[in-house]
Amino acid sequence: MTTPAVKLTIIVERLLKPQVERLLQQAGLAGWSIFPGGGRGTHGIHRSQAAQLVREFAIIKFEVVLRDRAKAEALAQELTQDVMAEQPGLVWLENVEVLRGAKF
Amino acid sequence: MTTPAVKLTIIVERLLKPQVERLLQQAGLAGWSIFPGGGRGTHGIHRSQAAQLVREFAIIKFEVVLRDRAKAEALAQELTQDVMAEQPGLVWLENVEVLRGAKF
Amino acid sequence: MTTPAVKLTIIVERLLKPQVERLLQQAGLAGWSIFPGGGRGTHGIHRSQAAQLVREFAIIKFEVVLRDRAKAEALAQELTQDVMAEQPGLVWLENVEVLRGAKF
Amino acid sequence: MSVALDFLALFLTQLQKPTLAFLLGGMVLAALGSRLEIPDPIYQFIVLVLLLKIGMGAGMALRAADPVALLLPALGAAALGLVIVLLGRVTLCLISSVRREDGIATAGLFGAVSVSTLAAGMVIMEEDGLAYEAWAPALYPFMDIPALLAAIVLAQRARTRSGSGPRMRLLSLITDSLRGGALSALLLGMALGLVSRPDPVFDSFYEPLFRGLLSLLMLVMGMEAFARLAELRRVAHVYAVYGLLAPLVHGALGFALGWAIHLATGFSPGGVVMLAVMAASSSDVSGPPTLRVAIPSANAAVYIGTSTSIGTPVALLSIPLWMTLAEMVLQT
Amino acid sequence: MSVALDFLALFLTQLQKPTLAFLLGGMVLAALGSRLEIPDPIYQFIVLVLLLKIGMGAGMALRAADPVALLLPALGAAALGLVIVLLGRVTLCLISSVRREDGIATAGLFGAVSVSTLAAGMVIMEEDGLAYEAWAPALYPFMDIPALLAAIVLAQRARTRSGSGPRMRLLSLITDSLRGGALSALLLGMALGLVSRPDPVFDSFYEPLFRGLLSLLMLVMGMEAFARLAELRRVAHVYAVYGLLAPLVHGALGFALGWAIHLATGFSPGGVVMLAVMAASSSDVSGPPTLRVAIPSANAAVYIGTSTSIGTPVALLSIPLWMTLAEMVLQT
Amino acid sequence: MSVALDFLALFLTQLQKPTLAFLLGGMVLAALGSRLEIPDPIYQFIVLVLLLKIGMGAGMALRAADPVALLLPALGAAALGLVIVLLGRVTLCLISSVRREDGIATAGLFGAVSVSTLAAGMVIMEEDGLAYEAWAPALYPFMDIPALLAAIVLAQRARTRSGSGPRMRLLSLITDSLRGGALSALLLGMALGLVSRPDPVFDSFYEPLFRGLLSLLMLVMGMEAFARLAELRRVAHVYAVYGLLAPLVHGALGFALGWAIHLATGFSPGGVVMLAVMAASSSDVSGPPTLRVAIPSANAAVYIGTSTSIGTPVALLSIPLWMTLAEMVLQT
Ligand SMILES: Nc1ncnc2c1ncn2[C@@H]1O[C@H](COP(=O)(O)O)[C@@H](O)[C@H]1O
Ligand SMILES: Nc1ncnc2c1ncn2[C@@H]1O[C@H](COP(=O)(O)O)[C@@H](O)[C@H]1O
Ligand SMILES: Nc1ncnc2c1ncn2[C@@H]1O[C@H](COP(=O)(O)O)[C@@H](O)[C@H]1O
Ligand code: NA
Ligand code: NA
Ligand code: NA
Repeated sequence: MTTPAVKLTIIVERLLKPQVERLLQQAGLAGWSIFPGGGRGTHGIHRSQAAQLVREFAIIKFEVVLRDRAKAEALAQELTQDVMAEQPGLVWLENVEVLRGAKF
Repeated sequence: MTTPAVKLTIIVERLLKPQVERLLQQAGLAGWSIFPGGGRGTHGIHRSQAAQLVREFAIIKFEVVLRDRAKAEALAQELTQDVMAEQPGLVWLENVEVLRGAKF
Repeated sequence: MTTPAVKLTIIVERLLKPQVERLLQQAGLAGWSIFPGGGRGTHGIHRSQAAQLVREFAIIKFEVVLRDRAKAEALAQELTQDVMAEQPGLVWLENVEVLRGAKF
Repeated sequence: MSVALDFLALFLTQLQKPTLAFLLGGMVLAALGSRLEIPDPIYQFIVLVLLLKIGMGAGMALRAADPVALLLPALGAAALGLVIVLLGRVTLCLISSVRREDGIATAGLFGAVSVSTLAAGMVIMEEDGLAYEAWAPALYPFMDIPALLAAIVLAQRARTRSGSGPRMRLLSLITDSLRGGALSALLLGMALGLVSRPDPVFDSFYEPLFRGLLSLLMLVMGMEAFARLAELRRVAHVYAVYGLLAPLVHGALGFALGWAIHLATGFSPGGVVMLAVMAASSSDVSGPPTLRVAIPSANAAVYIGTSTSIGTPVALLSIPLWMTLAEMVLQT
Repeated sequence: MSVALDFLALFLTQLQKPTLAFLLGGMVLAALGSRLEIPDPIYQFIVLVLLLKIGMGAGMALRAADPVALLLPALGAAALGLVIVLLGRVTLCLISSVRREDGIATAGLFGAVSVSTLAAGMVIMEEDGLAYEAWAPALYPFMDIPALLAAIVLAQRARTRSGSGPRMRLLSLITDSLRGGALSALLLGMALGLVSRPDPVFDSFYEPLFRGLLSLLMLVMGMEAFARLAELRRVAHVYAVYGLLAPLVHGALGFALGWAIHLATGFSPGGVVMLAVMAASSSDVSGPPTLRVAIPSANAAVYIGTSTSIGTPVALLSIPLWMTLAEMVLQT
Repeated sequence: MSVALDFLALFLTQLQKPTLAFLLGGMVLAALGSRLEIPDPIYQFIVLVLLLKIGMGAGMALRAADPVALLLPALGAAALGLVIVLLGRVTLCLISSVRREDGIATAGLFGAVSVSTLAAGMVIMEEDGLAYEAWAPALYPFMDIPALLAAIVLAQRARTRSGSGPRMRLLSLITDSLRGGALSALLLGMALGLVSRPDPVFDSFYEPLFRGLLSLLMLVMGMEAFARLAELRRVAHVYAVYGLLAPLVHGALGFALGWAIHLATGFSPGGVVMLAVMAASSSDVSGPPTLRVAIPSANAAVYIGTSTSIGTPVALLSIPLWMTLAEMVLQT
């Protein structure tokens, strides 16, 4: 019934949204989701609901479910090495089981 | 200390919120969480923070943690086959370990 | 390429945000993310996007990725037993694989 | 000849109206790739305030209105909603590349009414001093609901030929659509205007903010119209043609019917224009979810794209047309 | 007899006030299952602007006020807060179905003050031309803080009989409650009114928006009151009775005390009404988090439900009562 | 001596202005640990309305303005932007503890212009009846863009000594920065003011809300200034000194240049002050993302912290300084 798949999670600043989306699109992905948030890290505080003076520095989280593990790893690699090289953010992978597996 | 459990994630448009909630309630679930977001898929773009003309078409994500794996699978099945049949969205399952296992 | 790690998810009311953050900071964590949301549980409904009369009772979700499994379990234990003792919310752990493992 | 020139000159002056300028500004921004965004909660606040204001204004006017004077325009509005949907169904389904359910849903949206277009019509008329019956905006639901229901019934008929079942579900569809945020705000406003005395808060808040919030809404509509064009490009070109022509045809129908009522009962020239504006408009905020639930097999990208990307901008830009027409024909 | 009829007639006219109509409208919408929602950021903006406006107005008035005239009302407000909590504790804990801590927390909320009720009182009085000392809204914290502290002390006493430790924590509770969003906005407004000259921005922005934003807040309060009823239904019925009667009893206490101050110092009839409105009101925005932290063992659904679902609507609807009373008794 | 005293007295009166009081209030709140928060969508709405208003006002004025009168101030603004960046680069890079790229980026932000400071300048001047050319706010992009570009070119030069490649990327940086939300809103406003007739909506909405929304923005800026201080504390102290002195030096440069233009062309005293205010200000909303993309190796915490925590508050508080100076020197 369920199909094994991998979930790629990407936390970046809105600044990088266009680049991340371009990369996902080029990889031929069917879809992805975006959730606004905030956080704390080595680059200081990012507010999640209160006024964040610079809109482009707000945190967003991509969640991308895909079936091809190798592609997920390649994307993760490219993101951390190129797109997010000197930028705040992080990337991780998780194993999940999807329904309607044909969609992915 | 921790109890194995399963997390059911459901991404749908707000339009289906009442139906999904009814289903979860009928299944006797103790609780669930909802996170607003956006995304891209075969049904085009759903904005996450910018004006989304039709409120009912905004994306929300349900996260439901429960201990009964079979129930989670049955819910996932019913959601994808009935509630979300011709509608945008997706459903996946993940293994997690909860604390305060008695709550679930 | 990827490093195994654990993701600690904490769902609490905003009321407890300072306490949770203090705990995470004391544990020497490098960073964490926060996502606003809502939900339903034994303490009733928490709205996610509509007006929530008391701001402090809105739901937020912490996602904390760390490499030290034992520390994650200790944090989870302390959270559920002390910080969230009589309060709404839940905590769970998940296995993930991070990139740029050196960050954590 | 000179009449045509006069008409053109009048029309061009009208296009400089700030309301329409904000719409065009939004389109240009999106076309140039600007990252400007209106936050969703602000957008919702704007729509809420506009709807409460429209409803309250109409409700307050209804208190003093003569019920008989209301009858004909209300019937006319309902008839327009029905006729536009039937017309659209027939026209669109003549074309082979159009899936029947997509055609019906599109016709339904164009029969229904757009809040933003209605509000823009009110502001532009007020700026020009073209008076209308203050209760005229209350015609909105009389045109909107019949149009959506007609589309739903047509779609159900197309699927099954059994006539008994659907009638029951129809009532639940009506109540469900009335429970939607937009229509409940409008009806709440009307009820408040009718039974309470909201004049002080209306005059100090809703009325002064109306024009400004509308300008921001126009910005959103303009940006959205451009953004949805890309999605629309993938579907049959006939929708683009329909989206361009339908508002003009429907507006003309509305104007003609309004004119008839004008001759019969002295319905004001402003009221005639308002009927034309409502008829020309296509629903973009409240109609789509109703159709998505009721006609799930129709492709939402088609009907929403046609309405938001083409129908609404054309309807907005045609507002000065009906006003110019009224000025020349009805001797205001 | 004729006095009673006069009273009823006056009272019914008052109920048509737009402020209260929006409250009832919100309830009706929720009861009918409308999906209308006010976005949370808008709600927060509304509360912020109302609090800054109330604070600034009071602060500007305090600049010119006679400190001696302030003394008695401030003491009266504090006394009211304390008495209401003690009264509630005694009354509620007489009933066997009431858990002691739930009763104390509920009494604490009803002793504290509601921003929305206070703002509604100000707008309704202004609409009716009932003047009050412009610094009167500054009485808010004088009633609010003692009431919450009294509840917390009572709850701590109930748990332990050691009297030394808690006193320390009390100070930190006060500072923590002053740091909450609502009270800091109010105090910031007062400080700005006192030490700067905010008149231009007050007159051009805060004052004109006050009434309109309040109308939207009333909508939220109405919808929320209905929504929380379901949760309240699960708990002891005695809370429903308390929620219905307490605002009237407390308001009467406030009115009586205000009347005494009126006789003693010439405190205005509007000031008397404002004291009654504050006393009748129960905190729904700023009080609950303070109590949740300080009395974690109390069931929040009980005290918040009682206050939001019953206490606040009754307090809001009783505003015209105190005004009618003032008109008949104090010969304004 | 008496001149100095007069100056001080005038300056102190100015500090009571509500705009600055809100700024200080925000700082005090944050310092006291208040949990008050302005929701992000509200903040974005405020910035959007301010920018549209500034742009529209300037655009409407440009319609009637003499192009020749514009030329010198525009050139002056651009020159100021460039000179401030060069000066900052030289000054900051003299100090050994300063990383070259951090110094350049910081100088870039201080050469660029802050929306909030500009808006505050406009409101404070209007409150004082100090008139300026209505098109003067249109100088913003003339100072802002050259400053940011200068910083980017300096940084690129510092990295590579090849001069051909960067020139291409420069154009794309300009268009990208114009596409940012803030600059597009300003330019949209200017375009609307130039080509349409937005007067009715300007007078009924944008103008009346300007002052009030600015007061809330000042609150945000104050809270943010305090919050970022903690992050700034970790970096070299020289930035604190630069943040304190640069606005005063830059403002004086702007004032001097404006004075020269005043003598040459009759540029109004208000215009001179506006040039000083823009020069004194440092970008905190629109500049940072441009620099982050273009100079990724610079430490954002340094330049943003210096600008937001110190530069902007000092620039805001120096507004009355330039006005007092203008009053004493330019005999308004
Ligand atoms: N260990 C972590 N777990 C979860 N989120 C993190 C973690 N570290 C950083 N983040 C997120 O990534 C953003 C940027 O992190 P940094 O680059 O460390 O400043 C933070 O604001 C958080 O939202
Ligand atoms: N592969 C995916 N990974 C994560 N989210 C997805 C994915 N595909 C679709 N979604 C989400 O589901 C929504 C509807 O998808 P669709 O039905 O493909 O348009 C999108 O707007 C996304 O928010
Ligand atoms: N089983 C669950 N799965 C996911 N989220 C939950 C679950 N139970 C509770 N929650 C979240 O935790 C909050 C508090 O739960 P409770 O303490 O049960 O009222 C709820 O509002 C939900 O957001
Ligand atoms: Na129509
Ligand atoms: Na009270
Ligand atoms: Na500058």
